[in-house]
Amino acid sequence: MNTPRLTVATAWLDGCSGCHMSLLDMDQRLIELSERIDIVYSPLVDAKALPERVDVGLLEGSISNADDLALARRFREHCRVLVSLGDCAVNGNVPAMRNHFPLEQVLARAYRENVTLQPQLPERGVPALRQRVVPIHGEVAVDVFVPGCPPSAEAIWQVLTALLEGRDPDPSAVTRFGA
Amino acid sequence: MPGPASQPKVRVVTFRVDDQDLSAREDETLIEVCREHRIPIPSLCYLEGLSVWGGCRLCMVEIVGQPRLAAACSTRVIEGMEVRTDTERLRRYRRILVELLFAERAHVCSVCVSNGHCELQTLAQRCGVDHMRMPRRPVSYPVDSSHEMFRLDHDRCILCTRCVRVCDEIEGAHTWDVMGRGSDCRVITDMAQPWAESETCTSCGKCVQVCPTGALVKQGTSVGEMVKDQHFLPILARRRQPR
Amino acid sequence: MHLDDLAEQAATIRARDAETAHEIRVCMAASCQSSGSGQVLDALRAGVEPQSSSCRVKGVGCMGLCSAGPLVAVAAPGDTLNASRLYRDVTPADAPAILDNLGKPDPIERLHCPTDQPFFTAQHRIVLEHSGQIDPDSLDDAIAVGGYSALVHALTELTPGEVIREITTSGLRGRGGGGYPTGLKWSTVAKMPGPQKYIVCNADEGDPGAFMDRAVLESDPHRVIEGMAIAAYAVGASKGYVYVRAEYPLAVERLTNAIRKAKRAGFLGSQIADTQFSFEIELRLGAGAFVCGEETALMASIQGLRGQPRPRPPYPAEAGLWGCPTLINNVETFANIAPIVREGGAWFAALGTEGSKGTKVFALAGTIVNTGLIEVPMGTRLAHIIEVIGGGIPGGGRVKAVQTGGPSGGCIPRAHLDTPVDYDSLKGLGTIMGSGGMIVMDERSSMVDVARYFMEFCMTESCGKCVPCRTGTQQMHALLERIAAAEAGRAELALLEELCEVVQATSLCGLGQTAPNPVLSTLRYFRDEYESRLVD
Amino acid sequence: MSLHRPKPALPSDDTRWKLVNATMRRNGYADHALIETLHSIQNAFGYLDETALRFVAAALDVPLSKVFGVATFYHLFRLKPKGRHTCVVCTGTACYIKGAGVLVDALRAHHQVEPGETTADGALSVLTARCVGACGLAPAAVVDGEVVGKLAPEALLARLDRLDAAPAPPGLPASSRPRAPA
Repeated sequence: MNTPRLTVATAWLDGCSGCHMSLLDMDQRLIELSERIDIVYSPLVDAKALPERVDVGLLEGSISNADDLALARRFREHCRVLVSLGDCAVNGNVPAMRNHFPLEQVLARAYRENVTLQPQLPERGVPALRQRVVPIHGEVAVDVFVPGCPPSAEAIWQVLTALLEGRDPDPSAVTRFGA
Repeated sequence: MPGPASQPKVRVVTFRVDDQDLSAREDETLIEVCREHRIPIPSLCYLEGLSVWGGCRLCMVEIVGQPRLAAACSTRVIEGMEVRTDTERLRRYRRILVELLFAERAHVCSVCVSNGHCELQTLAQRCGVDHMRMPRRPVSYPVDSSHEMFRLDHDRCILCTRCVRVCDEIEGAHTWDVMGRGSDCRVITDMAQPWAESETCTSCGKCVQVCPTGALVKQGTSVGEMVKDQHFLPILARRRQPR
Repeated sequence: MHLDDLAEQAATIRARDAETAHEIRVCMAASCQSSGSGQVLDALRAGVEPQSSSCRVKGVGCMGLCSAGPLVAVAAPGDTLNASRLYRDVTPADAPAILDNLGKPDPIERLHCPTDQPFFTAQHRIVLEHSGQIDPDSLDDAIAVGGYSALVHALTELTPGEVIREITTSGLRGRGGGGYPTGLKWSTVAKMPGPQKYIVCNADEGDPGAFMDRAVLESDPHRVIEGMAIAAYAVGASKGYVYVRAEYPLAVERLTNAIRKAKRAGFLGSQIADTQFSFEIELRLGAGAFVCGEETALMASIQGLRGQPRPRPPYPAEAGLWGCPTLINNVETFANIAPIVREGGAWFAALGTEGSKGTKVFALAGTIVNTGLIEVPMGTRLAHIIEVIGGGIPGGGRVKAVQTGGPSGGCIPRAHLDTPVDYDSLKGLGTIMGSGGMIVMDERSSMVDVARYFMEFCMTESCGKCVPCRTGTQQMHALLERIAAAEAGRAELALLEELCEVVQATSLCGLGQTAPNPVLSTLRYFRDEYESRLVD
Repeated sequence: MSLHRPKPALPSDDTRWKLVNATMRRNGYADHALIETLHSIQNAFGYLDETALRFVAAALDVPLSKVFGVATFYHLFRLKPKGRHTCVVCTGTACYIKGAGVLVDALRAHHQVEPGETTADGALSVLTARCVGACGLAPAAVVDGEVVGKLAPEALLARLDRLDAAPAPPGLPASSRPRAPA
């Protein structure tokens, strides 16, 4: 079947990169996929600039800091289809567990109470944490949700092949919260 | 298997469920009949062998000609009734009810010992809940790990009261009950003291087995290891019926 | 006892009362008491000879115009409220002047509150017919105005079936909010097999801004007892409970007193009026749970449990208290029974509208001149109630909306004030009659804020049993907070509307099923107030 | 088989327990007397402590968790002692429309106390009520049992300041002292 190639961009925001590992866990299907998609921007490839137009954007992780938000907005702007990949992206998952505590308390716990050497709050070179962690759709519109921690390679495969074939992806049979 | 005709007075009625013609005794509820005929009706509070609670509202069905929805767990079959269990409207409502439950407490499946064996998680998948539109209620509860064998995590509790009912109706201890009101409700042992200090708990573990989520679990289980076994319940319920 | 004996007893009391020329009635209902009517009563009593033959000072129940309290009426014994000389905002210092004025042709100008104004003349009082006229703590006072004559009449001259027929003929519908036909409810309970059946009077008036039932219990408790006893006779019950809010200590006190006196006089207890009929009433106090106004929750509470509703059916008529057939009506419904039995169902049915017979008591509150309690025939136009009886908005402002039905009801906008008040018209406007609270709001009130207020109420009063009510009200409240604070977007408004639909359709009991009503009704009539606050 | 149900001894020789016991006796020590009994304890002692709840559970033969569940379901029941003075702000609709929220805010700001709580020095408990039935006097509050109406926040605060100087009233305010049926 002669389907057009898709350009794909991926990024992880506040996540553990497990969803990206899952993407790489496709075994021989990865070769098949590489013949049909071009990864144009991703932590997995060298390209470091998000092209003007991308067919599919895969976002892992939740939005927890200023950089996450900026990147999510850029993905929304440049990607035709935006996919929320994994539990952190669709419901906040582990990163959002800090929402039960005030941000100041979270920072103090991480950088003062549990630190023996030079306890201090990081100020330079790191993006500012936002008060609350939100899933991707808490800030930008999302087209496809893929729950799972991580979503299985099969789930990601199904989503990508559906998009390649112009169908609406529905991975609900093969993945779920927690997966 | 029905015994010798011990209930001769009960009539048998016929009715339709999703275009299937069915018959049942008139004292049976819709959910009993549907489960018997493998017509899926979601529910989190209903459990065969325990009294009907009617709290989760997931088993709501449409009855043709009746303006209000009916909860299948607390609706008896009626001659000639026509029931729809899987309409677009019901699917939408169930999806929102599951979403509401997820938003009420910190249900984080990925780090839960019941991951993969949780009725709430399974239901979310079946109902098509693939993301959360509502913010989590910003309240968190302590975990009670005082009991030597079991653990209670309120953040996973959906207040279905299966533990309360099994403890009262089957074990007869009535260690569990619910305190407070509204979203502040919490299941408690005795006077809301640590479980290990309960004077009435027999440590029988029935509450753990009937709990649909990871709220009540065995100590020492790690993520995904907590598998529950409820086969004892209908057997015990029958044995304990007055004969 | 025969009806003639009771009539004779009443005549004797009236004759005895008539020996006194003047009766000074001081309102001792809760609202006037909180403005100091107790001290006024003491001051007046101090100024009168204890055994005076010319003047008797007594505490009475609610006269209706609460905003003008303390109210004092000077009348001849037996006079109705409207026939009396009424004084407003009375202080203990006014006592000498009032006593001095007795028998004089003109009232004291600075205190005078004319009873020929529409607030009094435009009402039609059945439930409140003796409220503000009789001493609620005096059984004699009740008997003098015909108290218990309907009960004795029913017991000695009517069969239970005939009583139910009169109630059915009257077209009376439940006054607690649902509007279920009372006669039908009674006949269902009557048909259930005995031996034990119960009567329950729902006096757990919980709608914020509603105080009709409290006023009835504080002003004329015997009328409620009589209604319950007639109901018990009609359906075959021998035991009754009054479930009353503990927040109404005065009502509890007067009801307790009235039950004791009725029992001593043989209107309660065994073999009432020398018949085979026996009936006992016990009081049960609520403890601060709005949901206990729902009948299955109320029954749970009477049984000493958490006040959580249970699925219906079975309805209380089939399986209520301790699994026995139980008849539950609210205070105002029971207060209508004696007049119906006395005057006949047809008399009652001649009042009101096609689908809503009789009168209804309303508690007028909010931004309105005459705050207080009124009783009007069903079908009275809202505008008439607000503008004429209520006296309109203070300072001549414009009505923006009228809230009826409390947290289960909705807001009626100005454009619909011409609507006749009856069960069906209000339903058509997206609100409900409810128990009778009527809150008037002027242009300054924000409708989003009103919706948020009621949602907060439902959220904190949700019992926690069913998911949609427990968690749905909480999410809806959070959304309303965000909309009110201008933080929410269009998607959140859509989610709010979707939640309204789900909570309404799937909640276990009336509290949850109606909790979205204030939102839905304000969205229906004041959508622009929501949309103007959206951020995207 | 009939099992003996022992009657627990009164928790102490405080005579108020006799009142509590009388309520239970009047109801034949039936489990449905639970709420009535809790009312009578609160009337006698001002609040429900653990000793009291355990006593009721034993005397009425109701499971402990059930007693605790009931005591925490109803908002009128208190599990902690009250302050020397109480101020109940009515948040019924009529009062709300006329500014009950401002009263609550003023108390919060001036006395550092949230509704439902007691100040750290135990002087003042602030509560809210769903309509005290004084809609004609909106916005209203009940201060130590006395209804005060048509309140501005300054007037309420001034009134509470005067309480501090005066001795605490005996027993409970009348508004929270429902009488048990005879």
